[in-house]
Amino acid sequence: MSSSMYIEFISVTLLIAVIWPLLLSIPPLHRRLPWPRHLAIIPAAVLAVIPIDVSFNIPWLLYGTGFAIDGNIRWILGAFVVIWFVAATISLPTKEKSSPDYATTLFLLTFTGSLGVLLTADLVGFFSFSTLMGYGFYGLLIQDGNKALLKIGRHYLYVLIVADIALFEALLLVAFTTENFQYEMVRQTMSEISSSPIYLYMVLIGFVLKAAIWPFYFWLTAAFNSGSRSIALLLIAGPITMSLLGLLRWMPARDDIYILGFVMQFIGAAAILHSVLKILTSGMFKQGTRRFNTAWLVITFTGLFSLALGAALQDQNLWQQFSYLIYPAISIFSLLVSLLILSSFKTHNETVLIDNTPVLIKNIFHRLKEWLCSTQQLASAIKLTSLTLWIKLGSFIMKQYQHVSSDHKIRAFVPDWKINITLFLILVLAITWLAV
Amino acid sequence: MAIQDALLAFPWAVALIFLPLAGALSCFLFPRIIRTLGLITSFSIVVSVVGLGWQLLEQGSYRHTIGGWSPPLGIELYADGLSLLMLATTALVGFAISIYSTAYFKPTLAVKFWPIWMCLLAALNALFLSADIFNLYVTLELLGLSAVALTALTGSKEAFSGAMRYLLATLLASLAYLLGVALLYHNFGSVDISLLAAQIQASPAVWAALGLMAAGLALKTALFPLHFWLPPAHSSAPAPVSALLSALVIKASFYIFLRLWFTLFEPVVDSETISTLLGLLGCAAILWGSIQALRQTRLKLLIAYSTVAQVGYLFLVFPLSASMGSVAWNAVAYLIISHALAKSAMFLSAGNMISFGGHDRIADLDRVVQRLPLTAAAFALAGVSIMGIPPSGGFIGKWLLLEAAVTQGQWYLVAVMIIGGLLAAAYIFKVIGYTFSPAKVMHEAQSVSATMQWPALLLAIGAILLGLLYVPVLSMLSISDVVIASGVGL
Amino acid sequence: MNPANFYALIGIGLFSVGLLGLIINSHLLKKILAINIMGSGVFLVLVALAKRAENLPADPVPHAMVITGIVVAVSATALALSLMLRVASETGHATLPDEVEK
Amino acid sequence: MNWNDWIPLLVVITSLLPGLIIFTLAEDNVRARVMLNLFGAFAKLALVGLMLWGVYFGYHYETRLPLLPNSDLVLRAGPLALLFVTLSTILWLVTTVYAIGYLEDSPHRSRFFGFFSLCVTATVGVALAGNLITFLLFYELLTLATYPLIVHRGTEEARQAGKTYLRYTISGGALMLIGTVWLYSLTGTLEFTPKGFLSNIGEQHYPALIGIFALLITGLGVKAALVPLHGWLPLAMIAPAPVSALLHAVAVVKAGAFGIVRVVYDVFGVEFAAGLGVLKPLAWLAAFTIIYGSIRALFQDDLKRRLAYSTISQVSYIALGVAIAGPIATIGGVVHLVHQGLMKITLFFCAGNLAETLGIHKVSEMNGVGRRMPWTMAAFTIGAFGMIGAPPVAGFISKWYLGLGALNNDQSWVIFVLAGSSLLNAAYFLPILHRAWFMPSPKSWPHEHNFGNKETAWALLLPPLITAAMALAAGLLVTMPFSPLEWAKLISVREFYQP
Repeated sequence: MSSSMYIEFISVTLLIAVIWPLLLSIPPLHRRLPWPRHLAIIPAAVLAVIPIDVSFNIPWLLYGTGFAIDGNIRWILGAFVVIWFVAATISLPTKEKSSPDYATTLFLLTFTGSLGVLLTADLVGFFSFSTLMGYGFYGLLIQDGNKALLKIGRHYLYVLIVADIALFEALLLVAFTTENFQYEMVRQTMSEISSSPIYLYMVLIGFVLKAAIWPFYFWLTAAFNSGSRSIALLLIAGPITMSLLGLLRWMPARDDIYILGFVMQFIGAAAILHSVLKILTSGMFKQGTRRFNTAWLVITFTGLFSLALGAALQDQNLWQQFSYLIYPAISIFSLLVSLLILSSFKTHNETVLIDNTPVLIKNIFHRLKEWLCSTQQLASAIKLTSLTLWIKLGSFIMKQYQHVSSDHKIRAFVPDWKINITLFLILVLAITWLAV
Repeated sequence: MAIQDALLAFPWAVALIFLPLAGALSCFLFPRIIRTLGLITSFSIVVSVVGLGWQLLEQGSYRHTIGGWSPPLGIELYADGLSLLMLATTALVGFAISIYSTAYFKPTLAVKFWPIWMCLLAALNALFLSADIFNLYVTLELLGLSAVALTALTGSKEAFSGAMRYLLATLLASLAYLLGVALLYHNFGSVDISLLAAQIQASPAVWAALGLMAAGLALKTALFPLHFWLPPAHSSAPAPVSALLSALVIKASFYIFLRLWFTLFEPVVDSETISTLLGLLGCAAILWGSIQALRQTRLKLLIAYSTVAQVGYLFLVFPLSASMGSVAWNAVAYLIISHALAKSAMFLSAGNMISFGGHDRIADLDRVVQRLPLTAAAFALAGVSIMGIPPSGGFIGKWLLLEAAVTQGQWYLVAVMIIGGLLAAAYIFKVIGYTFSPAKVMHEAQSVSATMQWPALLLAIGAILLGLLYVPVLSMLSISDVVIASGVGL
Repeated sequence: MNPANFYALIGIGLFSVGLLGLIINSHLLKKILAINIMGSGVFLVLVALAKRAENLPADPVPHAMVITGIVVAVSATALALSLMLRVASETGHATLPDEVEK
Repeated sequence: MNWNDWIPLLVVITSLLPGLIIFTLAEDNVRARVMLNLFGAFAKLALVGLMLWGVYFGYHYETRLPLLPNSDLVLRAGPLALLFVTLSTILWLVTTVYAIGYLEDSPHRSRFFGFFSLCVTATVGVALAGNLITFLLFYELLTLATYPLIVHRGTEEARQAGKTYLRYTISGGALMLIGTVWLYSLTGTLEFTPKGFLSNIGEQHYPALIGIFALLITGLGVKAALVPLHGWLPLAMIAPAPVSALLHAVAVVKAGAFGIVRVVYDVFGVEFAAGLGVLKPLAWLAAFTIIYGSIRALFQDDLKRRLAYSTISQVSYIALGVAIAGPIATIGGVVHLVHQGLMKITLFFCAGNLAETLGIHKVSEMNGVGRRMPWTMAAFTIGAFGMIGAPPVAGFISKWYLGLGALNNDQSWVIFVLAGSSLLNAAYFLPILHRAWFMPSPKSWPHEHNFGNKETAWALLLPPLITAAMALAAGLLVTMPFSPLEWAKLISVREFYQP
């Protein structure tokens, strides 16, 4: 049959690939089907194997979003499908069928979200689907009531909210500049206008948080330590990969923003340094520390990634030459990591090494807080804006969560939560300062 | 169209006075069918008011010299827009009250009630139709006496002392008025208002007359410091009587006040200070009356004090009439009618609540709202008009007053009016709030006949509809042949 | 100071005396009497002022008025007296309960 | 006599008449009552649809009746009016269905539905009002019609709540009255006109105009629950769920917000008001209200109270959008009028379902309720995400345009207000969702009714699902013709920025 018909077929499949899992996520539907998770992945798999580039718009959806697939995407899609398939297999619902199976629902929602992120052709679609993915993944984390996962889920939620707000601001800036949200257009326009530094920083914050790039990795390591394979797999296949993709998609191509470039390169370097040290100190890949090291491996990779991107922001030509390598790199990396995970998560009785970095940061923030309290007596007029109130607020929200279980461990994470919120505010302030 | 001409020629005005007198007489003669007679009479009054209105619309303002004797010796009847409006109000409210009374009074009381009520109607109609200040005195006196008699009807201790107080007050007032009449007559040799208006000029005698008449009429209208007699009288009288006292009787004296002020005194007397004084008294009345009403625990007293407050609004017309004559004029006309309708509705529904629960303690209004919905609705709607919330006649009146006040930059009046409205809302909703909630102690409830519920409701609805009938009412009001200094159509 | 004005002044005086009496006396009978005195005062004024000038005949209209006024006064007094009796029989004393406004 | 001249009046009557008839119905005459309600609702819907179509193609619908000298009772169907009318009509229909289910065999239903219809009548009147006096008329009518609904239960608590409600609203109405009269005495007209009718007023009156603006906005702010005039709203929660739903989504609060829009645009005119310098304070007030309401909402354990404070916060978006005074911010504010309505009514329906089915009134009782009532909680989730502003639910769109408008008028501080608000919204909605979905259900619910194998009665379940679907659609299909956004754009063009 003719190529046009192929294209028709692919476009239809493209739609189905996104809509089908969304439909299946409704309990009454997937309860009646055998292997719903695998069924849901099939259309995506079909897309991954047919080598035809398609892109088309849906003008009436949102601000006229659209879907597209090309070689680069197919790289990631392939790895993506494989990992999700594996994850679906190893995390089959163990519950009895009588009670509605929310695990599957959440699984499929997350899947839809990340697939949508992968396939959409514009920022708004990307943002919408990534939100879906984010909250779905949060649900996945906490749904089986595992205490360790609960607390990670909480961290992830905070990260998510902050990141989404940052990205939303970025989106607004885009909308302020142009009516068109296609990646290429955005990249062009945002590289010209002057207000784009703020945009860049917003994007950076958003995705650094979401991709658990150093120094916001604590929830990542924790997730790996928690010992659930499927979670670790989905973490790689879902949020992390997609956020890296996001960085690629949202970052405009301009090479006059040295500060940002330096920032990213610094982050990357620090991440690599830190993780290498970690891995060395924990003894190389000896049995029992694999998960831990896998986590640090991920951090290393994300560090590398931001290093590269930072470099690209300083020298555009470099970027032009090597950008085509990025997508294969991501997909290969994700596959590799998932292999490591599968191999390393077999034994569940292994000793988990304590990660002491957050403690360090915690101390810093305790000092910061004390300092703030001392200044606050001087200027209690600006109480609402002072961080301490935000922190109080945060601890109150913590209290709300502590109904989840009166487990004293959870209390121990109040500081981390404060870290998140305070970081957000510091960043906001910094950005305003930069904007001024 | 012979019939039409005949109808146009028919002296409706005379009928308006003659019919109720005949009714009163026949009520004396045939006590057995007294209710029917009463109803027939008050209905015939409505009819003849319609006739008169038609006449006025056809022929402009109306004069009729009784027995062909022209003034000053003869008695002349005069009707223009304002009097027509007052007559119409009287007829409507009177008819509603009559319907209500058929069910309200037990035969023993009915025998006493109907004749006096008919006399009172006659007095009212005569008052609104008479064009000379002495006739006004006579009708005023007749009105006062029959009103007192009605007040004393229930025969309770409070009723008697209230009536006595009322009687003394009204006698004093009318004597003061009569003295004023004497002075005016001596100076200008006439009692006919239009003749007087033609030749009056400022002089000490006129000022004295003004003082006496104003004081007397203010006393009869229960303006603020002189309102002492009103609450006891109005609250101790039987419900329909309180209704007609608050709705019609005090309006009659105010009507005279209005006439004399705008035709006789305002042009000649340097009225700035006096009008301001009257305005201030009005303000005081509004505030004092409302606050007192808010403090009451008995329903009827509350309503009576609210009357005191509403009278205050009427007196705000005097300071405002200076430059905004016509607006203030329409405003006060509107306030008179809407208050007449609303307040009578309130007293009637209060009467229902009393005969329903056997008491008028506000705190024990035991879920009236679902056990006596029509009455509750009547009270609420009337309250809306009293508060001056749109859409209602009260609102239009208040709006016009406010407009006049703002335009003249008399902000203290604005403030008082608004505060008065808020206080009114406070005391009315105090009642309504309790009608929703069950009482601490349950009472055995008598049933209330529909004949007593509907008139109240209809009156209240009338007060609301008045808010949408601005144009016709004003066209009615503007029928006149005299145009006086402040540009007010009379 | 022609007699007319003199009588008129007397009338005014009567009126004020009556007013005073009405205010200061608490017993109802005295109040009613005071009212009557006031009434007579007013009538006197009316009658006296009927004669405008020496040479003219007195104006008849005020007399008509006074007659009417007297009729009214009589009926009013009758009503007042009967009311007073009822008050006395109900409350036991022929005075108004001087109630302060609630 | 043009037929179009009577359609606005008919729209008002279609809910007034049934209401009045319902008052007279016997308590147990359920069928007739339902028929009347539904008939009225559908008739109104049809008429509104007709007008929507007509106005879209530039027809003109206006009813004029004499009310006062040279200021009539005017009902005019402009785009802005229609936006609000459509919202209230649709939500009235839905809420009526819900109320029929909610008030099964509870006393005084005739009274309830009667006043319910009156309330809607007043709202529609407020929407269609063509001049300030008409607006005031229906605005006060709204106050009076909602009072019996608030005190409906007849308890002492209800009476107190009603009292507070009246204290606020009547005083507000009085202030508005002064403002209106004052304005009238200055201009001699009160007709709503695009870009306002004050531009030709002399300099010397500007202080007076500022005073008038303050009076009007204060009067409207009471109903729009701007801090510090919001005290009545949380108390009004005593009313039955359908009432609170309508109160928050359409009737009272929205009338206030809508009034603010009217006053700023059609009385003063944006540029003029901005010139007077009265919009900045309004914007600050709105911003403060947004944050304050959200913070207060955090600390409420009673579900309905939390929603109430969330309303206080959310409705101020509208005022904010207006006060930013730009075409795009206008779109944001105006469209939020609809979006907030859809989302909030969903939330209240769900809260009502929980209360009615399981006797749950507190957030702390909601553990695992998602497993017991999945559909209800699904609707709730959509609503909550909309409030947070997560795409693709409607709330996202309004936040989007507000932020964009702020950027356009370089008032970027608004961005941070929005960000903080989203943060707080997340902070008080996500815990609820977390409890509902991911926490083990208790052994037994506080006060459970059994509806067989369904999670609750159909009449209770369908409305929230429908409104949730609408909220979702308003976000997803945002570029479709006749979508709220498109309509808001139409308004922004037609009413405010056409020469």
